[in-house]
Amino acid sequence: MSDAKEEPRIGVFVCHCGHNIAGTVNVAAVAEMARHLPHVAFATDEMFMCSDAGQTLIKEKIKELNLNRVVVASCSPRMHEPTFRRVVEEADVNRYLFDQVNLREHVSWCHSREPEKATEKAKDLVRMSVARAAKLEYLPIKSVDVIPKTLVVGGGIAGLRASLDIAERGFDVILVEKDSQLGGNVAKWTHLFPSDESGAQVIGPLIHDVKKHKRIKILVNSKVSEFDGYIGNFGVTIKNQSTGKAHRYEVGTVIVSTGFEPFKPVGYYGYGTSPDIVTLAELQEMEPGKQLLKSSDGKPVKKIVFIGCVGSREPGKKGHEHCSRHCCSATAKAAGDLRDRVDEALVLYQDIRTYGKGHEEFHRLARQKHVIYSKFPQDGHPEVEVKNGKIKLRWFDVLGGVELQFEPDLLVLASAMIPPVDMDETAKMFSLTRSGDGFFNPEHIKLAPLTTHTAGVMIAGAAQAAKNASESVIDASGAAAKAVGLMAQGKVEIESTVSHVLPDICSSCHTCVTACPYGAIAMDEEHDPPVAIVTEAKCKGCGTCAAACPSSAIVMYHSTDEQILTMVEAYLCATPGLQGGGSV
Amino acid sequence: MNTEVSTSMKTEKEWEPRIIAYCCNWCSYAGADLAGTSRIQYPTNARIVRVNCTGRLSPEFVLAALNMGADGVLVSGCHPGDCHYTSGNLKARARWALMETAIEQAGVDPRRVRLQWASASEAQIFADGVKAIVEQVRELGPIRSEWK
Amino acid sequence: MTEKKQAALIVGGGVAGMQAALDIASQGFKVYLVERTPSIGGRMAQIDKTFPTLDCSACILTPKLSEVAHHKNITLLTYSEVGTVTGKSGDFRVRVRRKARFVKEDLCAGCGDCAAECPVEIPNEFDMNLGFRKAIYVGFPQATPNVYTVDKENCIDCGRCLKVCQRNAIDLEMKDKTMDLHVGAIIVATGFELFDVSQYPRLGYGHYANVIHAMEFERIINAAGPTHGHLVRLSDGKKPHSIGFIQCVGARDVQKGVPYCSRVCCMYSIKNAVMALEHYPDAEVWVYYADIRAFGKGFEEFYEMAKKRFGVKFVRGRVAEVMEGKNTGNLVVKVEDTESSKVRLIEHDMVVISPGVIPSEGMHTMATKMGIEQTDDGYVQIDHSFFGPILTKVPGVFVCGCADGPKDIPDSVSAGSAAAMKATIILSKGGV
Amino acid sequence: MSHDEVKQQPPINHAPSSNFAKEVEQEFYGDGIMKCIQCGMCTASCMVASMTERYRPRMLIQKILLGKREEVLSSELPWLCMTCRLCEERCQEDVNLSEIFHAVREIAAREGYIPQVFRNTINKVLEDGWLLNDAYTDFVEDDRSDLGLDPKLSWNNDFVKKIKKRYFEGVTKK
Repeated sequence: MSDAKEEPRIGVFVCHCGHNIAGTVNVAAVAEMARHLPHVAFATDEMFMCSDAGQTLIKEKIKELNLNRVVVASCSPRMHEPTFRRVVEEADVNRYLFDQVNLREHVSWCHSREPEKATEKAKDLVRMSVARAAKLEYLPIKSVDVIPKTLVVGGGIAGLRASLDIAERGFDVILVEKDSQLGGNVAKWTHLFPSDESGAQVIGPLIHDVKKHKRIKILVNSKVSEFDGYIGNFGVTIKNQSTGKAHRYEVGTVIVSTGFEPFKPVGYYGYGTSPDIVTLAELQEMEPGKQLLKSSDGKPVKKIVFIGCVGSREPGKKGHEHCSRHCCSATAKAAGDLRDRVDEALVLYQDIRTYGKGHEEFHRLARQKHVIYSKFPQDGHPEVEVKNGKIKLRWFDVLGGVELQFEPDLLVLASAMIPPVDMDETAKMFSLTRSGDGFFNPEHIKLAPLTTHTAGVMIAGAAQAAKNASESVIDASGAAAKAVGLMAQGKVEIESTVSHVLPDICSSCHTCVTACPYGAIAMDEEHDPPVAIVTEAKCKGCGTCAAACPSSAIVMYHSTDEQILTMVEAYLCATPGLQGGGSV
Repeated sequence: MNTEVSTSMKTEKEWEPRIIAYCCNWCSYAGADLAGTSRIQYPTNARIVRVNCTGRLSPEFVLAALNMGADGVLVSGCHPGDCHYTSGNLKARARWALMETAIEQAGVDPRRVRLQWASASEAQIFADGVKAIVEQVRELGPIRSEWK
Repeated sequence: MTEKKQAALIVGGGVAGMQAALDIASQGFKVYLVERTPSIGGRMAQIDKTFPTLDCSACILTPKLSEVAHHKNITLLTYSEVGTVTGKSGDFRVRVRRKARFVKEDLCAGCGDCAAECPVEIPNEFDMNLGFRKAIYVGFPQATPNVYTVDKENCIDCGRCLKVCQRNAIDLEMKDKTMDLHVGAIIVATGFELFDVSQYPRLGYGHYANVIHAMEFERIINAAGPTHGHLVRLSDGKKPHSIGFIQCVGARDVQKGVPYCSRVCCMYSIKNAVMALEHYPDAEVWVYYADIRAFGKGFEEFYEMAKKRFGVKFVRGRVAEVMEGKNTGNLVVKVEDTESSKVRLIEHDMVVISPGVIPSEGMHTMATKMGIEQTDDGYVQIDHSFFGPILTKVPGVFVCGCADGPKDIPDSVSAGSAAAMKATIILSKGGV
Repeated sequence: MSHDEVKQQPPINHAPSSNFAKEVEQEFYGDGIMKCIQCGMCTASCMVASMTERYRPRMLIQKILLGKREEVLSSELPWLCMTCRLCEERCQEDVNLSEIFHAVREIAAREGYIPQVFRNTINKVLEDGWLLNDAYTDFVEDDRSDLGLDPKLSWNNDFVKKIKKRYFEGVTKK
């Protein structure tokens, strides 16, 4: 174990990241500069620090040179801080004595046209990190028990699947659904793709199994009204919206499967001006009778038109820039199915994205059944006019080079998948971040699609991005595996980066108590005079209290004033001869 | 800029604005990461100091940076309402006005500091913010001219 | 583990198989991860950057590789193949053939002294045969386990490696071994192959040096690849100023027996187009497509960025033929821009064909051994798209990743976790 | 952009209909029409298309799919296909274009839509008994003489008449 009092002996490892960093930054020069910084006992540059070879090098050098601090200058710490923390720990250096410099995302990639200035910046950042490393302090590693119970938020197909998997694996589940019924969007649909079942057929057995399972507690008409705690030990208050009664539960893990909402495209293609202009979701809710009837006058629909990308793929329009993924295939399936019942069916599209297993077959089948596909230009969407109850469409067919018109009895808009109205509320409740499409950000878009930056909270299905039902089911099982993984281990490590009040300096002004967003600070009445005291388990480490304290009586572990300002100083007041490059 | 200052800058041609950028870990630091992965190019002058939340920043951090010779300070956090810690950025915003007054009293042009919101997906906003403050500070000249 | 039954077998050490292994192992169950090649990592290890974030693939994969390698509950059986499978859910007996790698895994430290000494140089499969390796080799720098392998087909038995190896890890007399495993659940994660684009003679692959396919492009642009990341053409080493990407080759082609969409080609080509412009901002990059299928999270936004910010030119039209110019090595692509109905002849310095995805080699043999069904396309038949998208028709045998159809990385990872969930339900009950 | 160019012309609005495609489908081997996804492989492969900008087999198919019956039948375009079938060999959706255009020509011919040039050709055959009468020159006569053949060709007018009666009755009138 490293002792904080011990003289810092810092090892600096500069990563080439193949060509990614070394192609722009002179990594050898950065390492050379680092070698002469105070407290630095070793500095080198290596091809891939995250590779086994790189990791072994760190461990060997720690042992060989008795290093007690490590700085790795490579990629974003958001990517590899956990990796390197583990590495130093394997060599008996406390994980909080590691610091990472981001030379890739913040230097080489964004300054690739200015290699000299980039190298200068890299040197400065390494110098700042070394200064910080010298001030870093040992913090204990704490682990807590994981309550063997999962909260699943949202009772759609993903939530149901996740609940059932967890219960079958032998853990308890609380399933919360804000509606009075389980089943979500899928339950409402009378026909689903890619199978031939109706939504009810698909979701019915699942609901049945979930209801029957003794390990699953179902709370419908309910919403999470309070959420606190930390991984393994969350406290959650669930309120029944009709009775107003609230109950508090303790859970170890959470799966958020709040799904999506079909976009109501008001202002698009005359939606709202005629009962015969509906969304694809609304069409899917219509009775699958022998004949499709018009909502306006109850007469049979003879001519039907589908328009794709309604509220999707709109560059520059926030929340509508994404592709909604399911609509092309769902449209192909719906158009093919309904073609037998109408005289003419048209699909107006931009690109046909029937990507999935069996989806291309729907597309082919629809065409085989004489559904007419017509591509409209990205900058010239179809125009809709509603006059005397009649819908009149005009557009340009790019591939035939012709202006077209059509008077459908029913116009179906394949509208976007967007987050549900209360997405913001859910995001705040579980401290989740949202990406440009409005859905939740996963921990890593490639390799950690089911976990989030809030440890212990998983996302599944359309809560993460536009997805079809089959994909949501896979996600749900995957998220269940993540939750079970934590519960099966029984214990989990938590961050030690919390705040601490120095009782001798505290002036008992209560400022921090009101500043803390988590209610983690209270007055310790036992102390004389009463001073502020932090409940570490509740503290998330934001540091608002430390900034607010007028007496500087609050220490933010791993983010002390000194640790921050020493970086600023290292950049701005570098000792001549040690500075990065031509700055000053 | 007065002549006295100009003469004190022997190497005016080589002067490059030095910017400290305090970024919160959850939104702006990630936004800066995304700017990198998206290969958005922006000026090299800013040095990012990562903090958990903009709520962590007391006005002293900004003042200290200016005092130590930073030509400008950028504070970048999550959009109001999006804070990973519920409301830390609102606290930062509340302190900001106070801080601006303080630096003005110290004789420093408040245009040297910039508070902005950039989410994890707003790489361009982050990059534009860096560009904006670098250009602003370049216009104002080195900070040494202003401290009384 | 007290009960031997509480173990799972995972066939295939790509990203899906690795994720499944980690998620099972984290619950305390034992995992045998069988991989045919000498290293885990699969296709993702060969890729340079990933879409839509342009993260470098090795950077995000490497920690996973070492996590799998170091996990106490995971036993890595690389360079091994599954033999017979008998039994039923909760109680499978599996015979695994461990091919002789002629290097003792427990002794080799991966120092590479042997390879430096080896006089035989042959094309490296990992670099799509563009670079070279020795007869004693590791495929790539981050190979896991970091253990050398002797390629006996090309080894000349000179014995020089034996002399330099200080740990006496090399044993050229080593024989294949078999190993019998008793497992409760099996996960098939055997991944995919790329369609052999030389089946399209009109596109010139194999005839014209500067027509390459996407995986070759990945290796060329990769810093650890055969050209050290310098994007050059293969005929003369010149920088390409104009590059054309051809989509839907060996995908969405009824006549070639691949009627389905490969899901990843549009995005990896846009990504490669962006990377090419990242290397040479003045270059002209064209993508020829029928539909751009940017359907995943952040994909459409990435496509827009490629168009607007990087200036990648997109032409809607499938390429009919590629012709080579005289002496220059340049290529002319013939295509109809269907949006203006103009037939265009566009000259490029380099043409990159985007091959579609097909089931992995040996899928049929594997399916037969396990008794699982296959689709007409040759992938593993899943039980039901809603009730069991991870289940095969054989209880206790699950499927994830590209073994049941083309998938991108996050979908494969997600499916890997899902397969782990299903497998552990069986393991936790001690067999059903 | 073709879009703008076309927009400048007075718009001729058309209501899409699948009837014409169905009609083509009913013809012998016309049923491949519905498979087309408009990728443009055919046009890019087509030798005729590389000679003239007017001929775009892909666009012709799209016009059939949109039901522009009159335009297609009255145009000479379906008659320009050389039936080399290169497009068919390459088509990734297995569309048999030359058969489809053949089917379209069948319908067109039945309704009397035969481009003048083809009509002239047929008439030429019927008149002369062979297509390239003009190519019969002194050189050919000399060649025939050299080979020991009668330099003058003899016509079997009865045979030509029989063919005319059997195969072309009604078609060439108008």
